[in-house]
Amino acid sequence: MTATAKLQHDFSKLPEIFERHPQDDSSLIMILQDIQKEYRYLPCEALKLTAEQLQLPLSKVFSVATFYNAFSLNPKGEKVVRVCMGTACHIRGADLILDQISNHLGIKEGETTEDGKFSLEVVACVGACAMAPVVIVNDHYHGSVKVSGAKRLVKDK
Amino acid sequence: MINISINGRLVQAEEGEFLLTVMKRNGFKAPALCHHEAVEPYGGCRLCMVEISKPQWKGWKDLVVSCLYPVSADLEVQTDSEAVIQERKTVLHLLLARNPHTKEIKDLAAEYGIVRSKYQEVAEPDDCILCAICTRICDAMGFSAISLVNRGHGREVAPPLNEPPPDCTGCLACALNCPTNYIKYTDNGMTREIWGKTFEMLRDPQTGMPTITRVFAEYLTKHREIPEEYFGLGDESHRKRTARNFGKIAAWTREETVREEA
Amino acid sequence: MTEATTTTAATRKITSVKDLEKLRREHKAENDKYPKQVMVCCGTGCLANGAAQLVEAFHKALDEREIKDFEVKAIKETGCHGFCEQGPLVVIEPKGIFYTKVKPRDIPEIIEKSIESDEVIEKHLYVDPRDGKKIECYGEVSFFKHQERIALRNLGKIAAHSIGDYIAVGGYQAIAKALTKLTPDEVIEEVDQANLRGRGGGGFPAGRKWRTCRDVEADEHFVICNGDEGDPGAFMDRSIMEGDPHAVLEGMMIAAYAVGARRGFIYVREEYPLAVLHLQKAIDDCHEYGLLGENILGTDFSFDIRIARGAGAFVCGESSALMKSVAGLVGEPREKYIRSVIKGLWGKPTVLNNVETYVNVPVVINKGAKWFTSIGCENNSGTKAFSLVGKVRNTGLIEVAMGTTLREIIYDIGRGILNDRPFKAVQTGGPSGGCLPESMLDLPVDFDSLTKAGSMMGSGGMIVMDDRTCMVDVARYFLQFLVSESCGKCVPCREGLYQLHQMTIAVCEGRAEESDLEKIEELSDVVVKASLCGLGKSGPNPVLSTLRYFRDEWEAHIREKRCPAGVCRELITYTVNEKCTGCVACITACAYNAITGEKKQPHFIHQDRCTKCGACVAVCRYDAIDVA
Amino acid sequence: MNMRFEVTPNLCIGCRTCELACSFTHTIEGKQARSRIYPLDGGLKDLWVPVVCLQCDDPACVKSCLVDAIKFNVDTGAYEIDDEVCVRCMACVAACPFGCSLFDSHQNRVVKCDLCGGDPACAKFCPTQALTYKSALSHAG
Repeated sequence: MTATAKLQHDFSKLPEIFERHPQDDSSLIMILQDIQKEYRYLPCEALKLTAEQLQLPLSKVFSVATFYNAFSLNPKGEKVVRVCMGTACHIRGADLILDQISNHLGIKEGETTEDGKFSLEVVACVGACAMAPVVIVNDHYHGSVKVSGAKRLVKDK
Repeated sequence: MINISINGRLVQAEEGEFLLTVMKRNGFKAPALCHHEAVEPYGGCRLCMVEISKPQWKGWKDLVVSCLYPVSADLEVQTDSEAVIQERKTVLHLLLARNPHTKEIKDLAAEYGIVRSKYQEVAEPDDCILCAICTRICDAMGFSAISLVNRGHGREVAPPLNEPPPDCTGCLACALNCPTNYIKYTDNGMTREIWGKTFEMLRDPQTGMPTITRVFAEYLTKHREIPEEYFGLGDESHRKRTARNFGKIAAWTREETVREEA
Repeated sequence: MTEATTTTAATRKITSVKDLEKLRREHKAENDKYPKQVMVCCGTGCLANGAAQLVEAFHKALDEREIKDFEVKAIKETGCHGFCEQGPLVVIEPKGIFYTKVKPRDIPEIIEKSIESDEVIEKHLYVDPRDGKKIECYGEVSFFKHQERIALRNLGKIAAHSIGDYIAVGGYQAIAKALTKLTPDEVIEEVDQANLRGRGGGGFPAGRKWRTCRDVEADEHFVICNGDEGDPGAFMDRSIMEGDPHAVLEGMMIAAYAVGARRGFIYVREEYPLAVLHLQKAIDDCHEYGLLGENILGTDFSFDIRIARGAGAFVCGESSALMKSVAGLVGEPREKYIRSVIKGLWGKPTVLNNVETYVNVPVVINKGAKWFTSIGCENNSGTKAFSLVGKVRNTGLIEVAMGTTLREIIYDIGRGILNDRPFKAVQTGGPSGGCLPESMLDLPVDFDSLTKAGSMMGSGGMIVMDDRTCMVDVARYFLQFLVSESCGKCVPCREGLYQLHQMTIAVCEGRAEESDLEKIEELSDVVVKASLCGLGKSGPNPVLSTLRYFRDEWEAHIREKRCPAGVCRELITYTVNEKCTGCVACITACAYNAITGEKKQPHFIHQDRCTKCGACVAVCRYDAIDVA
Repeated sequence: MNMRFEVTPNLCIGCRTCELACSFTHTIEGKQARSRIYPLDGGLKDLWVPVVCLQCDDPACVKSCLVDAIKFNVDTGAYEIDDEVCVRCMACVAACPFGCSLFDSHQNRVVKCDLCGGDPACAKFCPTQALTYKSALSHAG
């Protein structure tokens, strides 16, 4: 069973997100993406409001929210560290980099640090294979990451 | 009407009909765990696979799921060829690895001479074979109260947000049609409890017999224009009331005939 | 997408082929006005290396020098050249001076020498790793010289999101020609004659697909562009969508005109935010110019395109799963005995082609089928884009004629293997492809021969591996990826790939016996035959192809509990040898403090704490750690 | 559909032969079926009313079935339950105002009168012609 966090949020931004997309069920995924971007995860309340807005059964919204990698039902850290494990990066030692970072942050892949600062995730190819191995911190891409240099990426200033 | 041959026997079918339907109609059997006539064929369990070929394919054969394969003219079907049996046994080994203690899977595997899976059993096995009959029936009935969540090997049937499902009417269709009785519920005539939600049963005022849940009746009244009072009595009391009503008419016609004869 | 109603937009709206031609001449003149243009590559790769700061530095430096507008105002932020490893890249046209690894501090010198005068700065030139020669001009660089670019024709040559640049190089002439000179059937005939096969990996002829879709009676047809590109190690579609979005739109318009569709979707994966940005801008610009919406170029053809963003699911690269995702549902494929050209999105006839297929279409229409079939080889006309990555010196995006051999790609374009290590295998076709050994290096790369060799063209990922790569580990890696990406609907894929993965892990950890090998092969065959969709059907390919070409490695892991390539952690031990100079690099790198030793003294690895992660080997500059 | 099934309560003597005939005709593989017809007390002395499905024009059972398991057989004029489609939700049993959609716990299925596929056993064995199945055309005015 997936754990669902119960944090209180003001959902004032939801109507604005709903306006951006046509009012039909093919907008479900894009609305959830905007919510994920806004709150860094998909709060249960937001899922319920989305289901009502698109007149979709809540079970359909929940299936979609748990099917796709982009969505998370638990809050992510301020900084989301994504280590690319695509084939090119894997061949160039991405697992070593994952080891270094996960040891430094003290969390495993898919987890968030206690202080909510960092989330560590693995992603399968972000299309920057020519600069393998790649680590992305929020939207900033770091290419040709060295094993020794991996720790520096997650030093919180 | 077209002719196809199954295991060498010529049978008739409509162009585009599903092969499994044609097979069943002519007495040919194939296991079909994820198949239920109330919903569209799903093609998930792959146990109903059979071998097909056509003269013009010059010997090329293919394995297809009969539940979804639309028949076409001069199709030649083998329901128990060597390739079919090997595929079916491997699928059963895989299912046994996922559901080692499930009676229906063990029985089906035993039919093919399999007692234990040759693959490694999963960590915490349960009886769910992820055939999605429950979720598809719930969708077909218009409730969509439960659904398949997560993706891949960790997939499972669950109510939304793992809370009691708001859209569930307690009709029990999911539990009653689950091939392995995985969905648990309680039903003591007064209340019914499923997916962590409790439902009050409508009961016949005279006999006290339960009929369906109040929520379900309200749904049928609202969405299928069934007058609310129809749910006021159980079927036995309805029959008694009908007998007395028609009795009045019969009594009235009886007096008429007597009066006419007099 | 409502029409922009402001008056200025109205004036820019073109309503005839004549307008388009007038616009083309205007924009071409606009570009030719500048004797020199500075092309700064702003693909995701170069942006990661700081290309954005580069563009700012250029503008600032030019303003300080008050270099007048007409001299070199055009700083073009172009799409990805494909040579990201050498980025950030700057090309100075018209001569094509090619500068690599440019930093903002180098800008003043570049302006002074290469722009204000015609000097070439040696230190920024590309050095050929094989013969150390410095190469000045873009066309001469070995990486580009052997390429033949059709799908990538505009990458690096035009500003990525400028409709003006695209029209200036002849953009939208093909749709104009189609709308005014060709009937839909003639368009299909041209694409059919060109034998343009699907570049998404399947290789199904696009013409035949369009014709089937067109012949289906329905109130609505759809055209969809598959920009999911889920294959790890592939980024051709990303570069095209970022660098030449209008070519994708034009290809879709022609397809829509051919099959009679009024609505189209571009499905872009969530990991490509820049591609979504540039595509959306291109769509909005097209609306402003009247190239999308009602009565395009004054004809009765109306067409609109909407972006559908993926959300992280490799299975959504499969056609029926993609269509579910576009409809906002869970990406669960369906059995395709009734193909999606007949019943696809929302049950309507739908054409689904890959990004690279669509960008070829305008060229086929403009230059004709005969020209297109003159490129490539028998039954495989045209070119194919690959992302050449892994242990090869020149990594990046390439496009070669069909039929080019693997050897030409890896050695002529890729300039051989990194650090001169021996070549071992090349993996094509992504997770559904296979690994080809050295004996297959002279295999011509086209749909049919790759499939015959047990691999697959796939979308075009080409991952080169050297002797330090363990093939069993590669099979385990792909299985792990597929198990996490399987949608979980059908038993052979959900359970079969899971069991294959468990058994392969056992082989990697030396827990497997001889009988396991046979069990793996038998299960692989059934998963290939019985799975519902392409993910499951091709999932075992990495296992089957590594067993076919590298069976000795599998047997070494099972019989001798040995990993010849020194990768599988449970089977190798790390020991410090006599070359150790005591530089402490490995001690700091070791995340499990399994290495001890004083500065300048030989270090020691404690086997009980060592997790065999290999970080020490990666940082050791004296090759002082043996892997046995 | 030119045959008509007719019930004349006045002729019914409550002998229950119809119940027996109905149950035997619908027995499957030795599993005895529940009868779909019940002669019940009409409220007056010696007055019995055989209560059976009236094959309504706008049947509540069909409207209440959310999986369309109840289909109209054009030849016999009867509504038949397709047991393989039925999901046992009991909506029709609760919704039928005459109580003629019943649950047969012995055979674990929902049952109703299907006019025995065009040859109703109850009419055949009814000793007093209270139940008849005649061609609508030949019916004397």
